[in-house]
Amino acid sequence: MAQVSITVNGKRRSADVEPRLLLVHFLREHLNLTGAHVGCDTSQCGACTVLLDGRSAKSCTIFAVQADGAEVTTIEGLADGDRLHPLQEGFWEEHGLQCGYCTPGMIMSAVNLLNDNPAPTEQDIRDGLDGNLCRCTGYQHIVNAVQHAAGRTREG
Amino acid sequence: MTVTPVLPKLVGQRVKRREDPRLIQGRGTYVDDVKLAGMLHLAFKRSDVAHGRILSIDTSAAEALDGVEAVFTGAQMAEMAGPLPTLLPFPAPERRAVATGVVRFVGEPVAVVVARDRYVARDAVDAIEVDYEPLPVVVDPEQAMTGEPVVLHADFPHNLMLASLPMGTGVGADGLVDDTAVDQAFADAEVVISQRMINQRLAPTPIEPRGVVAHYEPGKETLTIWSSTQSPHLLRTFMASMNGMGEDQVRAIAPEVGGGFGCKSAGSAEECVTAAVSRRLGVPVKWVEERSEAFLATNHGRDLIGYVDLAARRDGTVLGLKLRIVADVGAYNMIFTAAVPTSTMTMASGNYAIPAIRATLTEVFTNKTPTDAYRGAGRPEGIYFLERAMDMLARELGMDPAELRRKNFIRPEQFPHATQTGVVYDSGDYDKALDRALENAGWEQLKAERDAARADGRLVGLGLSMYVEVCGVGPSSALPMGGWEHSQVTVERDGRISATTGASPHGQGNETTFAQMLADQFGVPLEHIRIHHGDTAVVKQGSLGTGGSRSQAVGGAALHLAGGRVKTKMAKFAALLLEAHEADLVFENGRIGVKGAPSAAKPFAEVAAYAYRPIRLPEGLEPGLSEEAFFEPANNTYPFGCNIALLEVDRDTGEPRLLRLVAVDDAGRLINPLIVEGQVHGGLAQGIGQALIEEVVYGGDGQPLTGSLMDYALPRASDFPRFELDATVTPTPLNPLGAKGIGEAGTIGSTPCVVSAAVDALSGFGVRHIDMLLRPEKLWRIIHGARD
Amino acid sequence: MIPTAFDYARATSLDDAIARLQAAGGAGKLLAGGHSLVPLMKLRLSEPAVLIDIGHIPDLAGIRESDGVVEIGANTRHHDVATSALLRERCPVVADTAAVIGDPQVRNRGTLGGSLAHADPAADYPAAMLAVDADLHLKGPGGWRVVKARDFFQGVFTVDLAADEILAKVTFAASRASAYAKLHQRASRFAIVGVAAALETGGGIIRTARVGLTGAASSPSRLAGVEAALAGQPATAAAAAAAARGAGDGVSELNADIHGSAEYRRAMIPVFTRRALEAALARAGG
Amino acid sequence: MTSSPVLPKLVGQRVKRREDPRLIQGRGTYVDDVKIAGLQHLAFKRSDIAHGRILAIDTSAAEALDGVEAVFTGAQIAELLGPMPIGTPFPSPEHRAVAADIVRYVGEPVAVVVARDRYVARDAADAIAVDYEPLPAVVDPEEAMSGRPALLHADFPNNHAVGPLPAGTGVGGDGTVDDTAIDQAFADAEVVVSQRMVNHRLAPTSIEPRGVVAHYEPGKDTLTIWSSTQNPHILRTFIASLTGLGQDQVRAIAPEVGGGFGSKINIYGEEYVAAAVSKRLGLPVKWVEDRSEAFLTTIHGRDILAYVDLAARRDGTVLGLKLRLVADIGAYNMLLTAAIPTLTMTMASATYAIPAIRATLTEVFTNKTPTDAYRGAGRPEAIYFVERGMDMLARELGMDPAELRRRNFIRPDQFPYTTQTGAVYDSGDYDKVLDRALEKAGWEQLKAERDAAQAEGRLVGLGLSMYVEICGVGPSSGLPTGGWEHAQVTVERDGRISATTGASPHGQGNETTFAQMLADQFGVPFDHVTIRHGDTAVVKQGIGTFGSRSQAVGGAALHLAGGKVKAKMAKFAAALLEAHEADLVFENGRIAVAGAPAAAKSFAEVAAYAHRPIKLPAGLEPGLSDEAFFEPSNNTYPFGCHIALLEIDRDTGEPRLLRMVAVDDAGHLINPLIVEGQIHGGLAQGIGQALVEEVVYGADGQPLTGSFMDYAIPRASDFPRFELDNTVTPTPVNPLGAKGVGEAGTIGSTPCVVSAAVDALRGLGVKHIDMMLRPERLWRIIQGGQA
Repeated sequence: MAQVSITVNGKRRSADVEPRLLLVHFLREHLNLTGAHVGCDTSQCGACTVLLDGRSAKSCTIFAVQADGAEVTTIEGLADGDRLHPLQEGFWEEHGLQCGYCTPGMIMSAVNLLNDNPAPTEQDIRDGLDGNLCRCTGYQHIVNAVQHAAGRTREG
Repeated sequence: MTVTPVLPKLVGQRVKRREDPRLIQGRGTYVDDVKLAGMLHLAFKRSDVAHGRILSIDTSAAEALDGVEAVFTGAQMAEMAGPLPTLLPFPAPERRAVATGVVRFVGEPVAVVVARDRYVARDAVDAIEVDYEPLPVVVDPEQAMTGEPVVLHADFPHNLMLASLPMGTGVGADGLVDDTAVDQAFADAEVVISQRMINQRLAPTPIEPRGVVAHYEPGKETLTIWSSTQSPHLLRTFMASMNGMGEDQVRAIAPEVGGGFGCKSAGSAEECVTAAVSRRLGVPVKWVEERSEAFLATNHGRDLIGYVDLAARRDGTVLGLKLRIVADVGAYNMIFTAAVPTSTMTMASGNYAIPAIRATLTEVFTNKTPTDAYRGAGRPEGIYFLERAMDMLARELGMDPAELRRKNFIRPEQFPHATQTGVVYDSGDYDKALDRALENAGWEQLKAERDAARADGRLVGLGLSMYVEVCGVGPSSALPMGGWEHSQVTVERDGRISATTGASPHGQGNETTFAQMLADQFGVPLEHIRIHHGDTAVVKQGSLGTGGSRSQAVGGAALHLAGGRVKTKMAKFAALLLEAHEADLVFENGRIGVKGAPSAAKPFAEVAAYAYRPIRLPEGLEPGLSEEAFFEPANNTYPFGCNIALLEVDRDTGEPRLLRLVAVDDAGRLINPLIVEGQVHGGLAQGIGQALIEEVVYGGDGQPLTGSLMDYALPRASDFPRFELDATVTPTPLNPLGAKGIGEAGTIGSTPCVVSAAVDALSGFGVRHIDMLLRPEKLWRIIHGARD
Repeated sequence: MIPTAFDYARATSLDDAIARLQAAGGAGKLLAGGHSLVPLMKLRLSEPAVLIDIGHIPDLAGIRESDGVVEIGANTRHHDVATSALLRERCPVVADTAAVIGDPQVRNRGTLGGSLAHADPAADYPAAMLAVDADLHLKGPGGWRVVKARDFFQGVFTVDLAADEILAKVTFAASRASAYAKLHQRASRFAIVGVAAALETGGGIIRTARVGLTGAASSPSRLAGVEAALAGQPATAAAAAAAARGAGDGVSELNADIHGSAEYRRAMIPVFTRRALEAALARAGG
Repeated sequence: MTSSPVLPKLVGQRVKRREDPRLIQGRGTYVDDVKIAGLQHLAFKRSDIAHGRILAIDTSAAEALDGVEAVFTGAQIAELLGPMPIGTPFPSPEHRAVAADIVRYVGEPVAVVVARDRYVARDAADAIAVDYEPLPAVVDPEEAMSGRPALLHADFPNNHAVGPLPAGTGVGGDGTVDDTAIDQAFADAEVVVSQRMVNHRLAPTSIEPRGVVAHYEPGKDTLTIWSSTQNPHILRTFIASLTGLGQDQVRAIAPEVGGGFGSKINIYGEEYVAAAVSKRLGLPVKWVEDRSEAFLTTIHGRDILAYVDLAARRDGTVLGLKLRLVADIGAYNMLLTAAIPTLTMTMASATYAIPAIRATLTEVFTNKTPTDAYRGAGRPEAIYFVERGMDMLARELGMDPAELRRRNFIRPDQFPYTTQTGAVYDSGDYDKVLDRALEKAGWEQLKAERDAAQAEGRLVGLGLSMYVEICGVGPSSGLPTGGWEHAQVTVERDGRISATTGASPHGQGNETTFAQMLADQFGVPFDHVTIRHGDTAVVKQGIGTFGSRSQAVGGAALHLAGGKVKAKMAKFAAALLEAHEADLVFENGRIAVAGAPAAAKSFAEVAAYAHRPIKLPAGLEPGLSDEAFFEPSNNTYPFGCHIALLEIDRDTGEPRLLRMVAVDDAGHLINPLIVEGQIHGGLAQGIGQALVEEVVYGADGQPLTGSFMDYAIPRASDFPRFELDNTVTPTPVNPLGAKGVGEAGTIGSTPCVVSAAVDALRGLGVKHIDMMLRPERLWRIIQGGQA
């Protein structure tokens, strides 16, 4: 077992874990933060995406021990109290989700995308979501959602 | 050819309970067994003074503890939750779930801790420092009525929550009072019995204390609340309104409930706080009461003083009754607090055709735990006051107590009978119950034995009491939640039956009795039926839940109606399949057959399967087999009975010992006599307990002196003789089952007859009445005083 | 989804990591970003007994240039390479390559050193390293050792790296006229064929050309024929096209799977060679 | 005096989804988020060979691992569970949840481990050693039909699972076949187009894999099963029957379900095993599928090859269609496996009045994962075969593909129209959607642009397809589970509305659309309505979500139940208002008397009165709750037209979709925003089949697309912006006029994309290209063409 201490959504969380415990399982099983989902086992689908030290990462491809001392933001930590993050607003406004399973990862990737490029073109958005698979939406409303958030971010 | 087994009719049979396999294997899920991922635990910091002003609260040490998630003081809680609800039209002082300025009884919450586990939570509670300015304390209700030394609530002068509410003969609906008839009755009297009596304060004490798990889910904006409650639907209504949510957003679940006896209604401070904290933090939280907390924070029962005046002729004819009641309701009004003593007034006529009755009720605040419903809830007090007085009258007149009662009975042909206090008894045959009890007890021989024992110097006494009470409460006009009950019955596609009932039980065995009813109604095995209850998501409708002995008379009636509807629909499908007329169909032995053509029959499951996949759908019919019903009773039911006790008091120590207890109850038609017996046994134990064992006692400073099971006794198995039960059956015309209800009966008739037996035992010492509880010392003093 | 159990240690320095590798006696694996290794471990295709995390060793990440030589630390993440202003300006083929590896999340975590040491035959970086003729700096118990990229890649998942050695950094001469072109495998985003080209031009003439190939065959290689054909040719698209035409001819041990037969891969080598060369030439500018 | 706000009508509005707040905050509860005290985890040991006899299984090493609670082999599971049932009347070989004797596809379970956590469970599964005697594997269905080299099931000679089963013109209800008409049609033909086409195997691939939590509680004798399922009520029925429990003892819960696309209709072996193991051990158990497992063990879709013969006159009039189908159903029959390809026959007439049709279906066992319903489920295959056939015919005749289709349309006045294969189309106006699509795409100009691009050497192509499909399935006679749907509507005592629906959604947004309907029906705010679904204890009755039936059947049931409650509420309101029920108006959160706006009661006030009727109107019970089962008289048949513009990279063969125009007619729409979402998703999957997705097996039966490393599903960067429009032709078979739209996009898009690719390569003499359109395949055509 190994002791890890990870700051998750602003709160320091410590636990004894098996070294092989994946970060996604640490979040889901130990911290009960079940927003990050597991949709594949080959690091393609992106449903488990979180921000690790501020950048999007697939939490299924990182051991919890690797993240010892790091800061993690999950979908649960994105809203500011009752105020949704602009991307959460965008996904809601634009019907950017159906079954919702890919959504947390998709939103976290989009956060990274807009952090890097606050005014993306449609193609930038599509390319920037290459690490996330959605099976329901055909992506068009997701693109709209990111555009919606980008608009808001620019106004704000 | 296989022979279909013939299924016995089950209604009226002593069917073993279906609830028991899980409970006898430790597999029941009580609220403390509910575990949710990420659950936090609550603990309350409670006032240790009876009356005081909170000057400061220091929560810093608590907050600094590892594992403490949050601490909320009363002021912080007030931002998260409004005042606690009451259900009644009476004015009530505002009560906060957690006190904000003034505490008014020992045990009132002043802060709440949320922590990782219950151990840390308890540590944190102890780490909270509260500084109080002490205020004067009032404990005696008759003193409190003077307004001295202190007024608990500024808007309630003289501590009067309810001041001299009149009822009975000459009291108009407009509140106008005409004394002529009552005065005349007393003027005409040849004898008047007058006695101040105390029906003391009790602690309901279900063996499972209260407990709550609340789970507000952000994003879903739904609140699920598990509570050890008798009334999940009422709880849902309260939680929704208190949290500004819709009823559709709240799900209340009564899991296995380890007893209630009236004290587990809904809307308690702890339920409200747990819900509000979960809502604030967005995580599930649990609170489970400790027994020491329960004695302080769970509502108490009874605590009425009655001034009884009974006017009669020398032949025993009762002419009039005056009953002035002072109810000590403790520090606050709870859900039904104000209403409970009104039942004492409404039932003042007992089993008797008393031509003139005047009852008045005053409810008084004191620095004690609030009272509310406890098994019987007002009716035991009414019967106690009246039956003790009848006993005194008999003694005064030298009449046999049974004969005195018989002389005054409402006669069978007088039903429905409207009493002077405005209730309408549905049906009754009091002579029959009395006769059966006298016969079972061997009354005349018993009297002889008593006399013989006395002659031997033994202090043996005999007591008898009649009772009539209110069950199957009651039409919607009388209950703030509505007086109906609901049921939904579904024949599943495999032919098994699921039904829901709003009557959420806590030991009453509805899963068994209701299944018996449906088994008979549909002619299927008991094992093919499952009764669901206690979860508002599963059971769409419910009113009061279980209370007022209404499960069978109202809930059972709703089930019966819903079952009948499904059966009618099923018959249509069966008629199609069998090419027969619906009216000719017989549901029996797991088949639906055609009358007079025994070979033309379809298995129940086959008809069910067809209804869910109707290759051909009969005209005007929808597929499926599911129906619901709301049953609205036209009135309450009024079961009755007679209890007889034989008791001996130890001359040396004053210890009373119950030697025999004979009970004959008439609850109308019985579904499961085994379960009915259980209900009566439990009620007797609590009724006898009040007479002989139980009492909540406060010191003059408002400190409880019975704060644990070290000082508050509950009856043990060794306290009782074997109870001798019997029943007569006088059906009620008010519901299709003819069932009246039985949950509280035992508690009502037993107390006065035990006290009367004690008085009888000590009658040689010139005693006419003894106030409960019959502590050995109290009896010893009577014996001792007589010797002086 | 679930790897086998292992012991984990965080190395504090290169020497610490080497000592731990030695202590593991061949059962140890280095972990940097983990984006080559962890997916294999999750499928139990790799079951190391000991993982030595070099991801937190100071100074192992970073991009700098001095005297025309670019140095990239082994722990430098793909995203940082892809967005490096220095590389985009001075040696765009490397940034190009990093920018089309996997997907954004992979690029945020994956490292140059990890990718090179892992040497997946369909990985992108090897082609670029071949094209810039990179020096790979390896440190072992005996000290530093420098291996040319063309010598480093030896076969499928096989490189010139001892069990107790660590790839610490790469250095190469900046090449402005350089580019990477790739045929994506649609599922994995790996390269079916990836070609990196780095040209030295002057006076309208291609003086030297280095062309690295990945994805097509069992291990990455230089396209010597193309390089030779280009040398001395005018720096034009036509010349590039002509040189690319037979690019696939000499490539051996071609891969084949459902995403592309050997024949198709061979045919794609000239296509992407031409595209890489054209893009490189477009950057040659003056 | 405050004036109450006027509530807008919501049906037909683009209302934001109620489901989203929880989902965008990571607060949804999917099955893997369910945690129960004492939960154990299952892992399956699966066959790594395609066909073989189990000689020995050694579980001792697994059992010895710390944290392993139990290991069950197939033989041990067989003591707990009977063979898995199917939901079709076709004969079916015995199929065990865990193989005890012979394994028939890679991934078939051979043992199951129960352990403390998923890590230990996986270790234990790996520690099980299985010894097999290899048997020959058969992968090609046409080879399998010879019965060689392997016969999968002894009772099914030549590996025939079904058929040859005939349908269409001249086929009697008694199975007799009369060829006269069809032969005559072909005899009369001036042109016959014949083509063998493959509609290849796909993996449904919902992003949430399957998962199940089973919790049998001893003493209570009840089983609660959470499963990522499309139909909890059907799950309950099957789980109850196989575990020997009554339906009243089983509670099935579909929590948040992360997509299904048909693959989560089935009741899978893992669900039965979880239930049985929980029952045996008296402990809650969880199993969650790995993606690699999903590719092996979740059902596949499609995999039908067809021999299409289309007979026509030179003027384009289609005279007859012959369609011989061979469906490769894999190793076993699952719930609906056998029925799916029959829908391909049923829909063979497509949007055309084809006077003679003969379809024949043979279903074949092979050593592959079983197939079953995947979005569209038989209809995409039919439309693909017919539309590709029509496209080839247009090319053969030199006709505009739109004009050829128009010439053969069933005309609006012909509805209800009975096709030669026995379907009764409810309503349609095919010209209208075609016109709208042509207009939206700019058809004539697009043709000109294509021609110009081709003249420049660019490989640009244009494709068009019509479709009609089956939604709102279907009367009880047509579905083994019954074809109704159920709803219960309750007006709570605070005036808010709770409703249940048996249509358990998995992304379809029923909580929103159904709340819109009730808000309008009762004239109350949208926020005052809550829709519950997915829990059989809460939702007493139901069938489930498949066959695009949520709205047309589930919505109709809701509408009926709502109407019943409203009628009862009107009685209470009439008593309170001293008015006649018929004069009451429900609007703006009030119940008012028509023509006397001042005479009104708030909705909550009437509700409160109904729950506490001081005076109960005669003959009325208290409360406001009612239920309805809606039995549709027929399926609905929505339709549409899709147009694609596509370019192929001449160097690499990579296709790139440039435009995608879709005009759909699903009848009345409740929420156009959600409908668009459904179409987008369907298009993505339909285009995905054409361009990106294919399940591939090696000749030894080893899957070559066993993970997302090799099986691609579309990414955002694969698509242009879809261009949508719709027409509205209501259905008469339900009170809403809604037809359903869940599968539409998947059906029309595939053939039009393939036709566009064929069109792009028309200069190379290509008539047809089988999917999927891998770059190498197109590159080879280009090479051949150039050669």
